[in-house]
Amino acid sequence: MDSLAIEIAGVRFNNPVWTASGTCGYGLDMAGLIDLNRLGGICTKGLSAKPLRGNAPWRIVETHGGMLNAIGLQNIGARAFVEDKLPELQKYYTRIIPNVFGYTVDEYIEAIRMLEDGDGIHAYELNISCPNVKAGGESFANDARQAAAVTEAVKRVASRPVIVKMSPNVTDIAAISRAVEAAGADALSLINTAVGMAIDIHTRRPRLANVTGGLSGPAIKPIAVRCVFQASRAVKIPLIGIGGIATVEDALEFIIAGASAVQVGTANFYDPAASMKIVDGLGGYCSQNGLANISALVGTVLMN
Amino acid sequence: MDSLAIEIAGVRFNNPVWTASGTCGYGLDMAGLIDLNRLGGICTKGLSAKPLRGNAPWRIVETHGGMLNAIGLQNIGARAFVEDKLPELQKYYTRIIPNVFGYTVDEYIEAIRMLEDGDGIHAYELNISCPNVKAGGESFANDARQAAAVTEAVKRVASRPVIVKMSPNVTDIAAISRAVEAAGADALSLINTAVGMAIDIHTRRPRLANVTGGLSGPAIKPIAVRCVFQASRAVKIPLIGIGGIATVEDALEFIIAGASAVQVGTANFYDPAASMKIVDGLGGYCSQNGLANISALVGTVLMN
Amino acid sequence: MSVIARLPRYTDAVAVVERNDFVVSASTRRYGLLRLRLDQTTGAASVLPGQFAMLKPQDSYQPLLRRAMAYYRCDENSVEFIYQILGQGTQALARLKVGDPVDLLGPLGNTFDIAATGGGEGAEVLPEALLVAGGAGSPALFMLAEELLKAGVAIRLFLGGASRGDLCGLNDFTELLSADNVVTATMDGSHGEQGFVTAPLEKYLQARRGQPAMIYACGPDAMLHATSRLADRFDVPAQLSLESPMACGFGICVGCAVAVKAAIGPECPEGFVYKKVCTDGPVFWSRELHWL
Amino acid sequence: MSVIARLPRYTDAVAVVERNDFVVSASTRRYGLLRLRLDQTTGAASVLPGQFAMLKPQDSYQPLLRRAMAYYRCDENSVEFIYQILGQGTQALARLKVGDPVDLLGPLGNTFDIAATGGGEGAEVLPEALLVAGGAGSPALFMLAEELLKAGVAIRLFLGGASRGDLCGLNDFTELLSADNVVTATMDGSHGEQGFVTAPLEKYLQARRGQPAMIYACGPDAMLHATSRLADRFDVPAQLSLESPMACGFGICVGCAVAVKAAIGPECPEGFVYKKVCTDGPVFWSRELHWL
Ligand SMILES: Cc1cc2nc3c(=O)[nH]c(=O)nc-3n(C[C@H](O)[C@H](O)[C@H](O)COP(=O)(O)OP(=O)(O)OC[C@H]3O[C@@H](n4cnc5c(N)ncnc54)[C@H](O)[C@@H]3O)c2cc1C
Ligand SMILES: Cc1cc2nc3c(=O)[nH]c(=O)nc-3n(C[C@H](O)[C@H](O)[C@H](O)COP(=O)(O)OP(=O)(O)OC[C@H]3O[C@@H](n4cnc5c(N)ncnc54)[C@H](O)[C@@H]3O)c2cc1C
Ligand SMILES: Cc1cc2nc3c(=O)[nH]c(=O)nc-3n(C[C@H](O)[C@H](O)[C@H](O)COP(=O)(O)O)c2cc1C
Ligand SMILES: Cc1cc2nc3c(=O)[nH]c(=O)nc-3n(C[C@H](O)[C@H](O)[C@H](O)COP(=O)(O)O)c2cc1C
Ligand code: FES
Ligand code: FES
Repeated sequence: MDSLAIEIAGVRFNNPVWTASGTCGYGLDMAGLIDLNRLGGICTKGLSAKPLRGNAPWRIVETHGGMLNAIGLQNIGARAFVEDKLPELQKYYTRIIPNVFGYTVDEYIEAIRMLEDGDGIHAYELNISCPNVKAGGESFANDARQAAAVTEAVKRVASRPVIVKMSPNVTDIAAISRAVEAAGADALSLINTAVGMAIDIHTRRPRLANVTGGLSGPAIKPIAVRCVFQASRAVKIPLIGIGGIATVEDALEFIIAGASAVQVGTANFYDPAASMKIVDGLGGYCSQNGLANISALVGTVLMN
Repeated sequence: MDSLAIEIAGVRFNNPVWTASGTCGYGLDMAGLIDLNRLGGICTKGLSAKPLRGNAPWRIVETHGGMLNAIGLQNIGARAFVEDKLPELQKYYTRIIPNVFGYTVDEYIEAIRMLEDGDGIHAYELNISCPNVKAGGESFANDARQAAAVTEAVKRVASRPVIVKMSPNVTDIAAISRAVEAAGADALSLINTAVGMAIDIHTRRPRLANVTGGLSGPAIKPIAVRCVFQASRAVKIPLIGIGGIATVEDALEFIIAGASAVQVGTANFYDPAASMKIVDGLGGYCSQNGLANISALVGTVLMN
Repeated sequence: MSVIARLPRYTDAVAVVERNDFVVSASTRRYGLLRLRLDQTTGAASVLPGQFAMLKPQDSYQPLLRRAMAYYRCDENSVEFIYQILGQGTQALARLKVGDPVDLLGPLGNTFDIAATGGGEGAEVLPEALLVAGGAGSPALFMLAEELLKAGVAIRLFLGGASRGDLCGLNDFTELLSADNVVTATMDGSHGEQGFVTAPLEKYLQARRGQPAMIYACGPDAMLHATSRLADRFDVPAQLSLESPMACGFGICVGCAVAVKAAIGPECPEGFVYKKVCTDGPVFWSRELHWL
Repeated sequence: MSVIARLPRYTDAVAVVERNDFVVSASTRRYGLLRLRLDQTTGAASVLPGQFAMLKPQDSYQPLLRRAMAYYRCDENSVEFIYQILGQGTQALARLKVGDPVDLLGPLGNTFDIAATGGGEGAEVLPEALLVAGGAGSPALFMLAEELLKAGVAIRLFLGGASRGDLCGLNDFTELLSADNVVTATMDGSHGEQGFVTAPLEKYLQARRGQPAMIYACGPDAMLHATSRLADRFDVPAQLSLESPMACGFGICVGCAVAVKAAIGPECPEGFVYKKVCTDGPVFWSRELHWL
């Protein structure tokens, strides 16, 4: 469906429907249930320079309309991804976007360098919502200067477009978006999870071994739509909307709010076919509404 | 049930179950459905020095596990509350906590002065964070200095304990909590709504006339529990937990996280008896667990 | 509007599904007729015309909020509602099976002013009651029609909808009022004349200019607005039953705002204030309203 | 464990409720037996012992996530599950009525290693299969028992629970294995000996020391841990079917972590890594596990 073909930062995508980082493994894990060739893109589980074991169980707990997760960024490492996963992933006609993180700027650069060796990677997504151990453990995403610094450093070594993933756990998402744009980001994806917590009243212990975790799912959709809308008013670079997207109506809401593409996350868990339904639904929307291309709808929200 | 009688900032409450501001009108509106005498306290709809007409419709929209509201702080004004509502409210054996706001520090002081004339008021709750109002721009709650300034100013004129209500829409709730405590707040209530937005994909207009609104309900509970937990680690003053509380299990979760009392908000809309069920449930919990008083449970979360 | 109804005489109780039947219209809209059995505490008997209830299946929290539904018909221990299946709330109602428990808060809101139709002091002719309904708005007028009939008031119903199957309660209304007093209009012309229901209403007001009448209307905003313009033009008083998204239905959320005229003053520069559809309404005099 | 099962041979399909019966135990715990009819695409026939499905009522999104349920019994076009009614997910299953559609993703996970029970090269005696189940863990062992019987393996079931009614599938197991091969234990002594099911298991292992055996266990973590300690003490291999909260059930969320022994090295200083219960399991050799 060419009405869905889009271009972001010079990269052409089948369609604007991607699977979100950490909710589709390394992509291949979903091949048993959906046709990966029909996905616009796949954001991999977060990759670091060194493999990570991840947090102790329990790592997830369901909440009303969503879930908390504290996986602890378990991953096989950027090197193993390039060697063991990429060759197989490349066979699919979809865009591969490794999601990258580190605990220092150098760790980000190290991971990117490893990925630069891989073929068939189309862009990087930086998860900056993790603690900057050199800066007192405060997340890069929480401070405009830190967020800009890591973006700038990565841009210097990355030969592919860099999408910076924003956190909703901030006072002023517009200011941080502007700083990241100024630092050279090619696009922003938003939002990452909202920090939350749940306590088991019987054991009186946090339900997550990690105490706090990231809230995702339909529960956070209104926060995500607001963040996309605010960012769209603050920056010129393309936005990728994420947060509780489970249906074509959800996807359209984000596109109208200003997102050039969307990522399906938690919905992959409870409705594995969600991304396929959204691709079909967007195609149908274009033909029914005589849209030559879905991009004509981006940011067309009318003000009251 | 004396096992539920508690004291906060020198004020004695029947029990730790209050109704949240803006979700029980001026209290009397719920008298048709519940026994107000069995409530620990009633936080009134936000009151300002001058009456406010509020926002145009639509003011509310339901979301998954919650709702967005942009009422626009419609209220009869502090003076009219004292004259028309307080005399009737006083007849009930519960604590009356006017919720107060303004667009400048002076407006807060003006409203407090009007309320000082009223009898049967037991404490004030300062809404420094209602995200719904376009006027005034950035809210006091988003900046530690601003939050401290309004707290300090109000403390100077208030003869009754001042509870400051915190916003979740900030990067560092602990820092702002500390600043407000240092400014003399007697207690903190948290959380207010999270800023969100919803768009009608058919009209492509924001569903709320005000464009953005405040997200409330079970959807935000994990964020609220996290905020209470973080504040409990940052300050010594009592905390009142708010956010998606609809059942006794929810209330216990907040108490274990560090809340000395809880407020029931959105649940009043879809289950008007929720607060009564929670009072009964907490009483039952104390007897079943041989707790002389519920306060023994406050902040008893065990670390993993 | 009637004052009694303003007092909080409502209760929150559990009702049980007696029947839940469906109709699909040619316009492909779907409707359900829900009949609930109540125990005494809920006092179905005390429901006044125009009042509504807040409903949701028990122990179901998605959607979270109850939905407002106008009482269609009542007897001592059961009540009926007609709902159009639109979004999540009404889809949840549509899944209800006989015997399922339903949370019902009601009766809520004020009621239509029937006394006013009794005619002023020494009026020669009783005003005729002109009932105007669109789509899922008509259920709110059935109990009103019953009451007016009891009061010996002449009634003419103008019933509109997208297609024949969208004329909710057509058969019951026809039986109650007789076919000659029921004028219908559908957008597809499948029943009555083609077009908006306000067209036959206008012709009728034109024809009987000067005769005392009272309009009672419920339906989509556009229909109500058009009706109120006709009421002004022909100088006929009109009572409109409004809709608004509602979180609570009993006055505590202030979400159901409607703009109502008010004296211009320092507190009110633009000459209107917001009232609550749920407790100040749902029925308002069309002249009270400040159309935004 | 068996390799075939690791391949993604699962499908996401809509099944239809054929029956949903309830049992209440003296311990006041409640259980449901859910029988679903499948069309061919879902290939119930291909379900292997120990595998599970992710279930939720169709079009219901509170709770949001599906619940993992071990297949209890299967035939070509229908499958059965036994669930303990605990929280929102199983309460939603309990509300299912005959004819309701259910989202079913499966079959998922690996399977018990039955070949291993066939005895090593030239073994005189086939090892006896000792099945150990607690509460809602027993359903996961029924198909295993059927397969072992087919393979001519001697089976003894140790079935435990809070009370008689918590011995899920007791009648079916007794019919399949005969009463002499079913040893029960309940905390209230209402059936079999009083106490934990691991007590009779220990006595039995004690008595037949040295004889080759294979333990297959499923139940609460505490029971599995106790069982694995007995397995070590009596040097009997044990296959444990684990539980873990699961968001997806097919390997993409990495939420269902279980600690498994690994060679100590720079990457792995503490000598364990996390595997996924859903795709690497749910069945693990007890010796693989690193009990945290
Ligand atoms: C006093 C009162 C009486 C009512 N009586 C009836 C009745 O007798 N029969 C009946 O079918 N409905 C009635 N309604 C409307 C009903 O309460 C619901 O609003 C409607 O059924 C939509 O709910 P939903 O869950 O199906 O759709 P939702 O999921 O809530 O929304 C679906 C779509 O409908 C739109 N919508 C929701 N509510 C409204 C509204 N109030 N007005 C206009 N658009 C809306 C939403 O924006 C959305 O696009 C009444 C409303 C009020 C306030
Ligand atoms: C592979 C596998 C197979 C399973 N097979 C069955 C089966 O055949 N029959 C059956 O009844 N259940 C089975 N379960 C458990 C089931 O998936 C649910 O976890 C359980 O029913 C609780 O779900 P709920 O919605 O009722 O409770 P929830 O609302 O999810 O939780 C209720 C309470 O139970 C606790 N809880 C939730 N999940 C678990 C868990 N996995 N372990 C321990 N405590 C938990 C929660 O912390 C909470 O306190 C299986 C689980 C797995 C992983
Ligand atoms: C289990 C889980 C793991 C996740 N892991 C990552 C990750 O490694 N890197 C990242 O940037 N985001 C991660 N996320 C965040 C998602 O990519 C997404 O931003 C968030 O879940 C909101 O979208 P959703 O509501 O559709 O799930 C994870 C989310 C979940 C639920
Ligand atoms: C309709 C509505 C109106 C509200 N009005 C106010 C207000 O006037 N002042 C205030 O401090 N908080 C107000 N709140 C916030 C609530 O008091 C509460 O902090 C928030 O809703 C979270 O709790 P909940 O999830 O239980 O609703 C309002 C909330 C709602 C839903
Ligand atoms: S619906 Fe809540 S005040 Fe009217
Ligand atoms: S449950 Fe999602 S990876 Fe196992």
